[in-house]
Amino acid sequence: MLRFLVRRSLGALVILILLSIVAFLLFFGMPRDPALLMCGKGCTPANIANIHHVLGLDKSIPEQYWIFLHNLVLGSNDFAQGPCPAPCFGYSYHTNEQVWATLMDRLPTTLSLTLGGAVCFLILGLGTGLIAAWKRGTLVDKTFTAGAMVISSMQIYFLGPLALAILVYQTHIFDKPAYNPISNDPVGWFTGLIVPWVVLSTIFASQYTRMSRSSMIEQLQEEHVRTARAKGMSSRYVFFRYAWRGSLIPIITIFGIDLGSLLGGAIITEYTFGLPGLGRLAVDAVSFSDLPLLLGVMLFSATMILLCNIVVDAAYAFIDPRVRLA
Amino acid sequence: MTTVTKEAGAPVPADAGAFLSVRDLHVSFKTEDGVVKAVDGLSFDLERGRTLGIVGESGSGKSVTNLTILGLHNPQFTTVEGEILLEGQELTTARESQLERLRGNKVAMIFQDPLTALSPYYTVGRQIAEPFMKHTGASKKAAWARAVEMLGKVGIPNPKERASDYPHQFSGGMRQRAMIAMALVCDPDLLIADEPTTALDVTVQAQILDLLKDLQQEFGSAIIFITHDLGVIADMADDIMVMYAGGAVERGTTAEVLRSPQHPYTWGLLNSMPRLDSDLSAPLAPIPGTPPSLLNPPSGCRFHPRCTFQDRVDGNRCVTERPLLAPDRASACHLTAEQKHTIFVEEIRPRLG
Amino acid sequence: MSKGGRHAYAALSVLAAGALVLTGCSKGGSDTGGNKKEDKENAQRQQATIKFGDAADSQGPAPAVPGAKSGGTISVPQRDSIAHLDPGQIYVSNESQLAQLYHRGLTGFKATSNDGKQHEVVGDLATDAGTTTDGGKTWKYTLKDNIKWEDGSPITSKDVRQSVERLFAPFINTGPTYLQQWLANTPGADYRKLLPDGPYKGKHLPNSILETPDDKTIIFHFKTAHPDLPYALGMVGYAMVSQKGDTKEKYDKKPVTSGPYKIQSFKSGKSMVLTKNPNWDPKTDPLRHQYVDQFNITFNQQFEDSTKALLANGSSDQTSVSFQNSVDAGNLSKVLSDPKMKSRTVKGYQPFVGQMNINLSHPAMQDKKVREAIAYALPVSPFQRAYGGSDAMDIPGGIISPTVSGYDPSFDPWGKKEKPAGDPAKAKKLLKEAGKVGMKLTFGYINSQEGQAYSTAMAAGLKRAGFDVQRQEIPAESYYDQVSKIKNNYDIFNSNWGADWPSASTVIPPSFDGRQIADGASNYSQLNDPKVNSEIDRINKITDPVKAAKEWEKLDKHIVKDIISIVPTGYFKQVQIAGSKIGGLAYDDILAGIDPRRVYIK
Amino acid sequence: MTSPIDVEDGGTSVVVDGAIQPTTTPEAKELQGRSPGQLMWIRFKRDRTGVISACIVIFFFLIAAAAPLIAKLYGKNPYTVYADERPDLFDSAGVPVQPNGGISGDFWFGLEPGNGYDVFTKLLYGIRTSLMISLAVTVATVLTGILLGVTAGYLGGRADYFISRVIDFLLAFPAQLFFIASMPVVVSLFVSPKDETPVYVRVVALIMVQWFLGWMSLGRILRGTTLALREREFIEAARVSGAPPWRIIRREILPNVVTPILVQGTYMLPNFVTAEAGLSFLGVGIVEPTPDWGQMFSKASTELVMQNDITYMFFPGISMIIFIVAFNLLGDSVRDAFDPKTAR
Repeated sequence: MLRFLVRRSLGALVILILLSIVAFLLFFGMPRDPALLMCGKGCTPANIANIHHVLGLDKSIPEQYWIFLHNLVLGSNDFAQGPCPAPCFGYSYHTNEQVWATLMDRLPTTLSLTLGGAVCFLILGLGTGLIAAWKRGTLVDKTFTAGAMVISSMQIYFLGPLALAILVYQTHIFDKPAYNPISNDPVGWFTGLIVPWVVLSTIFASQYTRMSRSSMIEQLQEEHVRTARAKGMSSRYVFFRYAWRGSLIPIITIFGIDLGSLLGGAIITEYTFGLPGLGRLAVDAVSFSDLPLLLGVMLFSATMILLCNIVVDAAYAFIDPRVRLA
Repeated sequence: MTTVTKEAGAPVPADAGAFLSVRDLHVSFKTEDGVVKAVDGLSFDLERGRTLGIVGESGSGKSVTNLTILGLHNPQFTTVEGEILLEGQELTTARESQLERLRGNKVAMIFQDPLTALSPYYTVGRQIAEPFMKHTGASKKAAWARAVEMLGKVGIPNPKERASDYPHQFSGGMRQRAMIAMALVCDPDLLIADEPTTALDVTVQAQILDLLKDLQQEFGSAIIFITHDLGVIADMADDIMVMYAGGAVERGTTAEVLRSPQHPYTWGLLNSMPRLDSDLSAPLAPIPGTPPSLLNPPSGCRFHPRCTFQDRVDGNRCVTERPLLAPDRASACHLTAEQKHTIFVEEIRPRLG
Repeated sequence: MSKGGRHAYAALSVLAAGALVLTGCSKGGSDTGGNKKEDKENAQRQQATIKFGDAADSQGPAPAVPGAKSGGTISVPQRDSIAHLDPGQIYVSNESQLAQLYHRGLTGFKATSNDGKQHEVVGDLATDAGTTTDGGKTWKYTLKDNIKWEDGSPITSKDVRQSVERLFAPFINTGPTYLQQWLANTPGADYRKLLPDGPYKGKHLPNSILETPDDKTIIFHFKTAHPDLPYALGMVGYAMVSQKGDTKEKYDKKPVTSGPYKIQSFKSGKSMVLTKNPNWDPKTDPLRHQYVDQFNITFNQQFEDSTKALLANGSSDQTSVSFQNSVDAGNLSKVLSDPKMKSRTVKGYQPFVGQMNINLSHPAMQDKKVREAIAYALPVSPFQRAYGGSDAMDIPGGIISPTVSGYDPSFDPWGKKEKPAGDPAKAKKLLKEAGKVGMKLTFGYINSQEGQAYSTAMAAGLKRAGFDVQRQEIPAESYYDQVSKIKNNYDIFNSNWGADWPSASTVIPPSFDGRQIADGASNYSQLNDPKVNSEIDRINKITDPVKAAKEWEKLDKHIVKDIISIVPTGYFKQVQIAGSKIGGLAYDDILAGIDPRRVYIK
Repeated sequence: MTSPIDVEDGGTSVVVDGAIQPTTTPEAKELQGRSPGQLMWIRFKRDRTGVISACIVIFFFLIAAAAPLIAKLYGKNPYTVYADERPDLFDSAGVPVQPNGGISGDFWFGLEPGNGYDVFTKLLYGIRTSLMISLAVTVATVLTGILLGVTAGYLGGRADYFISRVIDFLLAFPAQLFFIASMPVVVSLFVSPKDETPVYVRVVALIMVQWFLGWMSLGRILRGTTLALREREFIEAARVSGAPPWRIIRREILPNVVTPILVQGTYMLPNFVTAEAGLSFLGVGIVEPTPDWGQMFSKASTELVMQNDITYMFFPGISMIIFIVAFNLLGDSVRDAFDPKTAR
């Protein structure tokens, strides 16, 4: 287990470093100069040069990258805005806030959105998928399958505005989505996120319905499932004990991918509902050419993906005794 | 007693004494390409304590027949006609809950590939204990003890520890032993072994066969032994039924069928089997052609497209008329008994060496 | 004191692009009538220009708000978080508006009517609006007694010197630059050469420029007359910074305040709490009140959210008011049609005037017939539409907006009030006369949601008149940098200019003075007309603001109608709403929003 | 050795001994000796859902191709600003005053809130833009997937290791974030920020960024397939007979990977359609006035539409659902036709 964790973490680290290099290069390919944005009225070349100097943009790219890595690991006190403890991505060009603090500030929104949504879509998706598989061939199955097919063809950028228009703007059943910290206002937290949850979980659940159904049916054809039936175990027992366990593996794989990318910023969802999470932060970082913020979001997002991958692989071992972690 | 063989479709009274009696069984599947007649008018009987060997190529309906006995087919796509009587109880129309009570209890099954047939997610002990708990109502602890006992009986060393291992931690032979332990855990009256040794290497094969024989003696179960390997069956079975394209083509005691086979298909099977004592220079003679499509089976005798002897039958009967299988020692072929005997003695036996 | 800062506006556009609601959108038929009445009001406003107050006007305390009570906490939902607390960095209107509560400058704009429509400039920390004896070249200010920082230490002329000198330091880069340019007597950003490091490396401005003979007296010396100095010093960007407490860049996070409230806590992007400053003496302050005990400000509250809460008027929302947020476009007609709700609203103009610049540096644009054709053809309805219809935008006349002294509501040179979608027939005729049918017209547009919307429609309108319009997108963040380059590709492009104080002197000279043409300067059309230049010089010297305003309006008409270097595209407006227990509600034209200094809890 | 009839499945598999070869199934040989392509076509034709889906998909491609013609017959184009041409139909904020988004005999699908474009022609042209881009991305990714996947699988060794690591790395990318961040960069590769961004540059940029992160899954599948094929006798035989690698790949391997390519291709295209629409929705893809499916969603998500004209959002929404459902069903049918064993 330890060896597995160490090995996978090292692999993830390599990918993160490569990613940060790519993000760095990408930024320098960007047509916009952050100094222009900060320069304000009465901007002169000298002024811009000065801002470049203050931001450290006048140094060579490798040097800047080195400084970035150094600060990330060890923190830095060189920033004009104040000290920056590790993990230090520096201060945002646009808001002058510590990037790490900004990330941590936005994280609860994304976390609430994602985890709340994930709980909903897992229950809904797996539930309907199991029912469809159990009743396969019947009307119930066909209804669920067809429904899931149609819903999974919807996109958040359609279902989201549609739900907003109907549930919020036209009928005023729900509040306009907003994030209220759960510690301050648990009711507001819930009501503010209910529409995004519904939309997110509907779309995702439909995919899980299809997946868990087909995965279950595949498992039901496994020989060991037949053996269990031949032993005289009841259909229900076979279904839930034998088939279900095996069907979890592909589901967990996809769930890991979904969760990772959602935690790294559900960009379209947050954009659609105007929720100030990591995804919105990413869009802002790009539109303001905010290098520290961009790097922060990108690496954070990639870390989430990689972390979820590792957790998924560990979960395999938990589900399937044949898998050994090493 | 040997296999009771009657005219196909003839009613058999429940008190006829046969432990298992299959009557005019038809099994067909609906597929996207059409209806597949997997079993087409099969009848046989089996007594307690006896072993029936079913031989045939792949797709001849051996496995389907036995899965149908246990009701393990998918009712959605499968049509079953005919009767399956187990101690007089009709199984084709039995409710699922009734079948559940039978499965693993009165009738148990051993599958071909113990690796895929055992669940990878649960310990061997648990998988053996499960049916015991279900059928005897034993406690978890008692069932576990029984599982350990069974593992010991099938010759697994250190059964106490090995019971909590997972199947992938077992070797192939041990897995098959575990399968057998699982099948026998409730002392079944009928054991269906579907090619139990095919996936194993030869030395292990022999051990498993010995084990099965020993256990049969101990438990007194009837066994249906499915295989395509005539060598194995000679060792195991009391009676043999040869199947081709969903129907039985020949049956008799092991000695009868192997010593004086009567059906061209059986000859073919024997021909295609190497023997240690045969002349090395004599080539093996495989049956020409491939098994027929069950979607659209050949008319008349199902074997006629591959049969080298159909010119010895008068007229066009092989193509137009389906030969019937007579009761008892019999074969379903239009050749006369005399022809069969002559051909075997003169043309087939020499080649078998 | 406006969000005339171009970068700020660009930034706002980007924010707005992100599904924020400034974009507005109103329900069908939400025009609540009364445009004629508004025109009348505006006409009255024209006469009421802004005067410089004397010592008596500048004395505290501020005239009491009728019915005002003390005590309580007001919660303030704001959409945009404050980015700067350092006065030298403050230019954006929502920052200026809040800063009224905690920063004080030498002068300030005092509302002389309770509706926030009439103002005069008075001394804030100074005893009066400033005195000049030579027509605006030398200005003398004297500090009041008993003026203190929040720590109780007195505010002296040393602080004033520090506040002025640090404006030249490199880290001050988002605030206004009028004073710096006047002191250095240079246009553009060359002023920084005067004191490149600010006061931090021991160098100071010489007495010939800034004189502080004693603790109370400050004298500004300019090379040319700047009668507008009292206005300029009223901007929060020129509010005072404590010399002792000056921490350079870090001052932006933790400034020393002097107003009636001090900053108890500030979390960027989240919240801000203002509590009473015990060292503020109302007797020294003619502008501000200290009715409320505390302001709890929360940021990132979208227009719909604040509107919805205020409409619901729940117990906690009754004492809530947003200084910045408008009523969101979706609720606008609902609010305005319900008298109960309407009584809780205030409305007014924002300082911005949208204008389509015609780039006179391009030879093709130097043909007046072509410009006239553009002026006739250009639809302004797309602009109004893009920002939410007639409740958010007025069809314009000239470039002097209704809140600036000298506005003339009857001025409509291109018949836009009748034909907001343009007059392609007339334009085509002119274009034919000029022999330029099918000429290429490069239209640079800001890549924001609104920009995309109005530019496509405007281009379509121009095409109907016979122009071959080439739209070129410009990233929102660098929009003004691109269009303000002397060499740019764009024949026409829109800009929004807002007066920094309600005098056309912050509108016409920056936009039309030919000698100001430079990279990054705001004479976007690059108009260099001798008559305009000389008129600007002449009017700039007029020390009577009322007389000056009349002259500016004449010049406005000359530029818009006769020169046609720009075509006005719209006057920005907004409607705001407050909780039912908020008293003292007034839309302050100068602050372009609800006046935070006078609100109280009923 | 026997493979018993798969009872649970209901057994499409009457299939008997031997592994299924990619080129022929024994059953096929036995029945009529039809080629796998013919066989697939026969199976596909029998699949009613598949045929209907195919018709719908073809319909979409047809109207996309014929959009200018249809618009001409209909007498309108998606660029006319009806809010200024016909101001009587709109209020000052650009909302159609007639109910249901201004649907009328003149404007079949109504008018777009804002500038008042004709929704019918806009949708046609929008589908055209989106499909064109997605088709190009699909072609590009398939070609790249073939090139890299087959190379990795066939050459093995260091090339395989390298390509596989690149695939791993790219799969760890936060894709959407990367799209957003790289779109302006890619655009700036073609034009200096001062100049107009022609529509084709945006299109090319969209194709490039999606291509860059789109080919890995197909590449991985093809690598696996090729790896397996490489060990097969007929490839071995070709190699022993001295055929050059290129010839082996072209003549022996490529024909045998057509199935996964076709199946994956039909799954990829709708994904690219939705991804492209997502980018335009976020404002980094195709922008006004160029009609685009995603950009219509972007418009549909404005308060203007959500508050006032909910009708509008159904046109892009429903049409996209129909398209995606049809395409996914088509994908399932294609897969089933090739490989009837797979459980559904």
